[in-house]
Amino acid sequence: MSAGLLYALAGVLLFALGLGGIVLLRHALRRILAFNVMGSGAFLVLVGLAQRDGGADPVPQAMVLTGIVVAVAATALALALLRRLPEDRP
Amino acid sequence: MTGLEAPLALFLLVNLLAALVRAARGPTAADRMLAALLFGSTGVGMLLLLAYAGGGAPLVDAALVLALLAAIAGVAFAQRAWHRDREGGDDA
Amino acid sequence: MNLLLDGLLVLALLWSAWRALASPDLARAVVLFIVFGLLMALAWARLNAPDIALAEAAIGAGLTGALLLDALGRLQPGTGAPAPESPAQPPANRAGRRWTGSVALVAGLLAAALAYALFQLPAPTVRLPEQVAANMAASGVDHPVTAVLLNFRGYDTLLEVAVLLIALIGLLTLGPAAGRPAAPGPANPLLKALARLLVPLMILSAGYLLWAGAHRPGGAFQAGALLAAAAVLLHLAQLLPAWASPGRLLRLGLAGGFLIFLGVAAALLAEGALLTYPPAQAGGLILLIEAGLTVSLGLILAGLFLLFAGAEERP
Amino acid sequence: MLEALSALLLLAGAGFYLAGTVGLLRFPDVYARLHALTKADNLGLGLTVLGLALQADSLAAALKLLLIWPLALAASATVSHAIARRAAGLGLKPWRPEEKRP
Repeated sequence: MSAGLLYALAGVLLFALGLGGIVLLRHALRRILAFNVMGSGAFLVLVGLAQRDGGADPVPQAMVLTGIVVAVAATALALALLRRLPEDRP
Repeated sequence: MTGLEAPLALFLLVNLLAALVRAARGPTAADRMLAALLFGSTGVGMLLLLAYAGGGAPLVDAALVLALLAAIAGVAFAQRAWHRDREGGDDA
Repeated sequence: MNLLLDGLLVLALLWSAWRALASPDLARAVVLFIVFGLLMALAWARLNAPDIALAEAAIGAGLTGALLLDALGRLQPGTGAPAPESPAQPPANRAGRRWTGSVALVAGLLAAALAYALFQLPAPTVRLPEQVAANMAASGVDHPVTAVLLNFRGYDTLLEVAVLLIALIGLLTLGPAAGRPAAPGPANPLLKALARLLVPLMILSAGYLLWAGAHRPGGAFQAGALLAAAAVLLHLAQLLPAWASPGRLLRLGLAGGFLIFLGVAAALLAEGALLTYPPAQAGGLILLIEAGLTVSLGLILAGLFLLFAGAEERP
Repeated sequence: MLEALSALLLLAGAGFYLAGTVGLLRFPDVYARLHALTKADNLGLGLTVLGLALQADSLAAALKLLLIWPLALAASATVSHAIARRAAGLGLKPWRPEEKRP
């Protein structure tokens, strides 16, 4: 049970938590949060799995680095769309 | 390398967990934000300790960035997102 | 000791994510999510991925928190009416509870299956770190992550910057915000003083991160995120007004980094291969691309927060 | 000698972090909690930075460490001011001993 594998497991749990959140939660802002939790879970699995027997693997790290930037751009776009939802159905 | 860095980082993490309880349970929005701010400064402390416990000098850069940006969430909260949540009590 | 630290951090991550999603009121959900972002930065530090810890710190603390709190402010009208409470607790009726139970069960099964797969995965036959290390000499930089990002997988980064531009264009097409304008707090002189103190230092740190990217963790993405955070701080201190639709100069700045990257790729195409830098000029080309990317990423990420963030414009 | 001093400083820093956290958990109202929070910030972080700066391998590394401290001071002072000002604006009364503890 190396540190990498532990974080990969945490990533799997976060991914499932986020997925459950997206399906169950009704408020759009909550679903955006669940979407980000899911993304972070996937990133953890990417890096944790690649480093499950120690050492730092630059390839998944580079991918996750750009993934984080894209995730914040997607969140910003989602929040902008949220602002334009009709008031009665957030 | 006094060998103290790793246990102290663990100690700060335990502090963090206690503050997480306040953040989750805190009745008012301000309590939650204060807990988040404590996270910011404890996070900087932990990054520094981890840097000297083997994490390497780049973590000091991460701590510097976190220290630079710790103010933003707090200010954004105070200015944008803090309305009287519910009537009555000292809720805010 | 290490496993204890990692174990506790994983517990804190899972617990803060769970509390953030299941919390009854929205303000608590957002604040707990900001806490989750900080814990993620620590997790990346523990996974000895300092580049990602830097990016998570810069983006989580600087941008995501401000974006979510701003959106939260717009949802709750300034009049102090309670936040739109959509209780996260499962609905009272039986059908609702059965639905929630079944979704939770499916998510649990998915997690179990994925976890099982994690343990069953055979050791990788191709050792990527060794391959990257072997080709470091030709990459033009000394830091493996930057080499992968800009040289070996430069193509992905090129498209990824295009994705960021598309997200911004999506935001632009939406036009001015129709929602209630966030009630701007009273002008806070102390905040203006802090912004005047911190912003030059942020710009200096961004320059340092850009330059450091060649030989240690750092680079265009973290530097751009830091510049965007500086713009957010200036806007919160009411020193920088919200952006209306971008003028010519801003458009050039937004697309500049991408165009430089595209130009270099096109120039190299003349030598027959996509984005393989001649080893001699590789370092210089990468620095040129990263400098352009830093400015453009800073403007794009700042634009995500600042565009139409002002009071409601008459459409 | 340097090692012992550095260890002492790190321990003191951790002590102030503990004080800040306990203060945040125990104090009755926003204003008191702000005090506790800023202790953790400036003294907890400050002493930790000093302790680590003693071990820095180069002057540049030590100076970068020492740079973090005033930044955190300025940031926490401003944010505490903004929050306290906003709390006063929302009509939050400081805690009185005779009030029931919330």
